[in-house]
Amino acid sequence: MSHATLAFDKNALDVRSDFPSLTQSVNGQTLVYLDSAASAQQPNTVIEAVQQYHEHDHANVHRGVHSLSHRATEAYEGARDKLCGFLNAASRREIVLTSGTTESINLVAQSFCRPRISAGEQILITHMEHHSNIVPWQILCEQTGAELVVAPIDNRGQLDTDALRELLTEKVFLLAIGHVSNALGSVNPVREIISWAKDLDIPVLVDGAQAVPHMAVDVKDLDCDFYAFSGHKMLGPTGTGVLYGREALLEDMPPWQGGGDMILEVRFDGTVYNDLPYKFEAGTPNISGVVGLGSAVDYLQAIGLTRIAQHEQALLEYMTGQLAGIDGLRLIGTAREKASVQSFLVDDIHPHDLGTILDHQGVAIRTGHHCAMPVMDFFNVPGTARASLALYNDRDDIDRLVAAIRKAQEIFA
Amino acid sequence: MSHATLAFDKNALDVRSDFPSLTQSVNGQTLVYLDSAASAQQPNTVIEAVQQYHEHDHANVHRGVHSLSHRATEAYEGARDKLCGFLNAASRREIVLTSGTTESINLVAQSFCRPRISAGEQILITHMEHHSNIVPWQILCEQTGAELVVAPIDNRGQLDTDALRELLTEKVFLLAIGHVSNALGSVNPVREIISWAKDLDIPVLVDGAQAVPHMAVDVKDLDCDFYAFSGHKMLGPTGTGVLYGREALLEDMPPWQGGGDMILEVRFDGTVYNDLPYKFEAGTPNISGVVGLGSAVDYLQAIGLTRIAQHEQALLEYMTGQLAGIDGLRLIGTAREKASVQSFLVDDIHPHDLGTILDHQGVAIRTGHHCAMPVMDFFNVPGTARASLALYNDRDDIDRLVAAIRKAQEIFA
Amino acid sequence: MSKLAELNTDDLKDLYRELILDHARNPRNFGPLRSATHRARGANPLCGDTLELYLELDADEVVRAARFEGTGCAISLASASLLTETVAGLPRHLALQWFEQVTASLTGGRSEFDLGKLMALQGVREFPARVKCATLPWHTMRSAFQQQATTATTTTE
Amino acid sequence: MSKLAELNTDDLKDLYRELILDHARNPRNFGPLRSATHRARGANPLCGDTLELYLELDADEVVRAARFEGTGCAISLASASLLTETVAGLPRHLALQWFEQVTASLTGGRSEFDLGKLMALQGVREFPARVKCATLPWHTMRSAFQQQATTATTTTE
Ligand SMILES: Cc1ncc(COP(=O)(O)O)c(C=O)c1O
Ligand SMILES: Cc1ncc(COP(=O)(O)O)c(C=O)c1O
Repeated sequence: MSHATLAFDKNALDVRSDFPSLTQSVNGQTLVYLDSAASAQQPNTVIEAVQQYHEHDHANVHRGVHSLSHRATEAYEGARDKLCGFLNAASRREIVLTSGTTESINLVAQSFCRPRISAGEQILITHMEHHSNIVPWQILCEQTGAELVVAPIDNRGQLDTDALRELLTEKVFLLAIGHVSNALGSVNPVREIISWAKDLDIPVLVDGAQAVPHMAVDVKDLDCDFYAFSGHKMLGPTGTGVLYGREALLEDMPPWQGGGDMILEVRFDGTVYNDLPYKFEAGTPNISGVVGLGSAVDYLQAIGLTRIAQHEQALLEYMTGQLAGIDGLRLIGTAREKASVQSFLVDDIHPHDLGTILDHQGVAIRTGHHCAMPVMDFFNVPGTARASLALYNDRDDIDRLVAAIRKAQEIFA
Repeated sequence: MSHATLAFDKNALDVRSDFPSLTQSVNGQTLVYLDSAASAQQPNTVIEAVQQYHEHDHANVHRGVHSLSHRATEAYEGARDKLCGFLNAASRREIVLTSGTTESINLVAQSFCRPRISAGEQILITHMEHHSNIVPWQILCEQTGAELVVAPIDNRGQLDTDALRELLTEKVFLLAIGHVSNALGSVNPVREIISWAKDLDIPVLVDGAQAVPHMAVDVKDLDCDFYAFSGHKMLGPTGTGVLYGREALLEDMPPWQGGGDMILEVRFDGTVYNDLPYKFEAGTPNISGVVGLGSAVDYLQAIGLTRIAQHEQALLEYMTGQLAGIDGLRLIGTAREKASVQSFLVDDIHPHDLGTILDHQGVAIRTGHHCAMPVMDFFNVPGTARASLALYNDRDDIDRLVAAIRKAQEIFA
Repeated sequence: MSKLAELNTDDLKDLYRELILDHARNPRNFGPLRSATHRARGANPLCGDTLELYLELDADEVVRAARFEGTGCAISLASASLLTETVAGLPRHLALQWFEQVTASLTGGRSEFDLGKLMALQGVREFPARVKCATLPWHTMRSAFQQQATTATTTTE
Repeated sequence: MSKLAELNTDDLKDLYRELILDHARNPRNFGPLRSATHRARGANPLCGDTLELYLELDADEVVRAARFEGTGCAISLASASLLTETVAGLPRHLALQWFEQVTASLTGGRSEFDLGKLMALQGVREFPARVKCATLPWHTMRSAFQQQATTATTTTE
C-alpha cells in the first residue's frame, strides 16, 4: 500500500479522529481549525503521554536515585534522543531544550553573539521574519552597537536572494533567517543560502518554527549552525522548544542562564559548568512538556513527514485556488515555493471583522499582523486574514472556509 | 467543623486519594513519596485541567479573535489573576509568568541589575542558597565587576541575622535571599530582614520556591521587591513559574528577551514594547502549564495554606523526632524555624547508597547536594539524604521511612 | 458542506447593524485636528491597530471638537466615530461620564443611562473577544483627558 | 506499617555483596600518586561526587601504578578500588580492553570475557540509576589515558 498515493487521492490523511479537540462544535458548527501556524492541536497520544507521565512517572530529573526520578530522567532524555534523530543531528549534545523558538533565538543572541560581536558588525535578517527573529537582534544591536540589516522581499512575498547574497559580506557576524514565513508561507532556499554564508565563514541561524511541522529537516544536510523551533507548532505542548547548535560552537559559548543542573560544581569562589547540552539548561526543565514533545515526534514520524508534506501541498494548492476564485479577495504571499499558509484580504472588510464572522460559523482563522509587522508594512496593510494548514485538515475544511467568507461578504455587502 | 483541629488530630489531611501517582507500587511496595521539595506530585484536578485544556480550548493566546484563542487567553489570564490573589499582589501587572524560579531570578539579574550595577557594588546572598540563587549572581558579577557577598549560617543551618545586618551597607545593590532553604528547611525571617533593607533603600529579591507550597505568602505584607517561585513545587506543572515584581521597578526595567507578545509595534527603525506584565513575556508562553498552575492555586486555597502549614509542621516534628531516635543518624539542619524538610546522614552510609536501599523499599527520598553545594561544604559532607514533606504525607510515610533506614543499617552492618 | 449545521446569523446581524457599518465606512470627524489641546494614542496589540484621538478643550473645559485617525475594524472605527459625535460640545466631566457608561454597558450589566445612538454597539456583548475593539476609543479619550504620555492599550484595563 | 508488603532484599544483597562493601570501606590504592604521568577527574553531577584518578605509565605504556582519591558511594568507591587493582601491571591497550568489557557488561548484554573479581559489580545491573556510579571510574581512566583536559561526567556517555 502506498501511503503517499492514498493521501494524495483522498486529500485527507485520515488522522482527524486522533485529535480530540477537532470533534467539538463552535457556535453550533463542527470546528474547522485553520490556525495551526499559530499553534497546532495535539493528538491523543501526546495528551496521554503527558497525563501518563503525571499519573505515574513525575519527579525531578537528573537529581535522584529513586525510581520515579530515574523514570522521569529516562523519559526526558529519551525525548532528547528522539529530537536528535528528528533533526538528524550529529549528537544529542547538540540538542538544547528550551521553552520555545523565542528563547532559542534569544539564547543565541545573548550567549553566542553578545560577547563577541563588535560595534559596526552586522546581523543580517530578512524582511519576512517573525518578531521573534527581529526583536532579539534589535536588543542585541542596542546593547552592542551592532547593526541590523534586512534583506528585501518582493511583491509576491518572496525573498530577494540576489540582494541577500550581496548583503552577505565580511561585515556580517551572523545570518538569522526563517525557513518558512509564518505570515506569507514562503519557503526560503536556506540550504543554498547557507552554502553562500559558509563560503564566507558566516554562521547561520535558521528559525524553523514553521518548517518542522511540515517538512523533513536535516541539520547536517542544511549545514546550519543553529536551528530553532517550538514544540507547540508541531503537535507538542506549549512551553517547549529546541535549539540545535553545532557542537563546536556550543562548546565555546558561555552559559546564558545560571541555576541548578547547568553546573558541575558551585563554590563561591568559582563555579564549574556542566557539559553540553546541560550547560544551557538551567533549573528544572519543562519535563512533562518535553515528554509530550517526544511523543509528538513519534506521531509525526509514524505518519511520515514526506506524506504530510505531500498532503499539505495538495491541500494548499486547492485552498489557494478556491480563495482566488472569490471576487474581491486578494491573496497576500504568492511565492513560488510555499508551505501550509495563505494570507488574504477580502474587499475592504477588516481582517478582525472577517475573523469574527468566520468564527461565528465555526471556522477558526488568524487575523492581524501575525507577529510580522514589517511584512504588513511592506504590503501596506494593517493586517491580514490567514488560513494555515496542518496534517489534520482536508478539503471539507477549505470548502467551509470559502462558504464562510462568502457569508461575510453578504453581511458587509 | 474545624478543619485545622481535624488535621492536627489525625495527622493526615485526607487528600492522598486526590493524587493518582501516590497509589502506585514501587518495587512491590506502595510508594512513599518524600521528595516534594524537588518536585511535588499533582492532584487530579490539575492533571485534568491540563488535559481538558488540550482536548477543548487549546490555541495561541493574545492573538486571535476565534473562539479557541479567546478561551485559551481567558484561561491563561485567569490563572494570572489567581496568582495575583495567591500572593496578594497589588496588581496583575506585577505577575510575570516565567518558566520557573531559575528564569525569574535570571530575569532580575539581567534586566534589573545588569544595566545599573557598577563594579564594586555588591549582591548580598546567604550561605544556604540554592544554586539558582547563586549562579545567576556569579554570572552577573563576572559581567559587571560587581561583588558577591555571602551572609554566614551557623551549625544548626540557621542564618546569622546579625552578620547579615552588618553586611547590609550602602554598597549592597540587591539582597537576594531564600525564604525557606531547600537543603536545610530553615525558614528565614525575611519580613524583618526586608525592613532592614528598606531602611537603606536596598531592593530585595526573595527566592520563594520552597515557601509557597507550605505557607501563605503575602508580598504586600513582606514588602519585598521581587518574589520568585516555581509551579512544579506547588502541585503545578513543570515549566511554569512566577516573578512577582513591584510595579514601579518593573516599569523601569528594559525587557530581557525579545519576541512576539512583548511588543506593541515592531519597525526596523524602532520597536515599542508592550505594557506590564507582557513586556517580560516574549514568545508563546507555556499556556497549558499556566492553566494547570491556576488549578493548583485553586486546590491549595480550597484546602487552605494555614491548614497545610499546621499539618506539615506537626508531621515535621514527628519525623524529626523519629529520625533522631535512630542510632547513628545525624540530623543536618536544625534551625529553630523550619518547614517541610529534614536532611540527615546515617552511619557512614553514603547518601546515594541509602537512597537506593530506601527506593528498593518503595520510599523515595532525595540524596546528594540538593543544588546547594555551599551548604554541603559548610557541613563538610559530600551530600545528605533528605526527606521532604507535602500536604499528602502522613505518619505512615514516616514510619515506613524509619523502617527502611533501619533495613539499610542492617545491610551495611 | 456536510458538516455544516443550519447557520444562525442573528447575532452577527446585531453586531454589524446598518448604523455600525455606516460609521465604519464613513467615519465622522476623521482626520487630524490642528487645534487639539489634548491627544492620545490607542493601540490594540492583538491586531496591531492604532488610533489617534484629538480633543480641543476650551477654557471652560468644554470639548469644542473631537477628531480621530488610524486604522481599525468596523467596530472600533464606528465606536470612535460615534464617540466624536457624542462628546463634541460636552463639558469634560460629562464626556467622562459617557466613558463610564459606555464601557460599563459593554463589559458589565445593562444600565438605566440613555445611550442613544451608542446603543448600536450593544451587539458586541455577544462577542467577548471584540469588546475591546469597542472600548478602545473610549479608553483613549480618557487617556487624552489625563494627558497621559503612554499609549492606551486594550489589554490592561 | 500496614502498607508494607513482604520485602524482598535479594537484589540489594546482590548489589551490596561483601566484596563491594569491603572495597568501599577499605579502598585499595587510595590517595594521590606523585609519580603519575596521566590523571583525570571524574564527576557525577547527580550527587556531586568527584574522583581523581592517577596513572603512572612507563616508557612501554605499561601501567606501573594506579591510585585514586575522592568521595563516592559504595559502588563507585568499590569500582574505583577494583579498577586500580585490575589495571596495575597491564599495558595500556589491555587496560582499555578492560574498560570496554566492564562498561559493556554493566550496560549491555553479558559477555564471554572473564571479569574475575569485577563480577561483583554485576549486581548493579538491576539498579539502572546506579550503573553510572560503577562506570564512572572506568570512564575517568579512559579520559586519563587520553590526557583529556575536561572532566569526565557520567551524563554524557
Ligand atoms: C530554594 C530553591 N530555589 C530555587 C529553586 C530552583 O527552582 P527551579 O528548578 O524550578 O527553577 C529550587 C528548586 O529546585 C529551590 O528549592
Ligand atoms: C516563523 C516563526 N518564528 C518564531 C515564532 C515564535 O515561536 P514561539 O512563540 O513558540 O517562541 C513563530 C511563532 O509564533 C514563528 O511562526
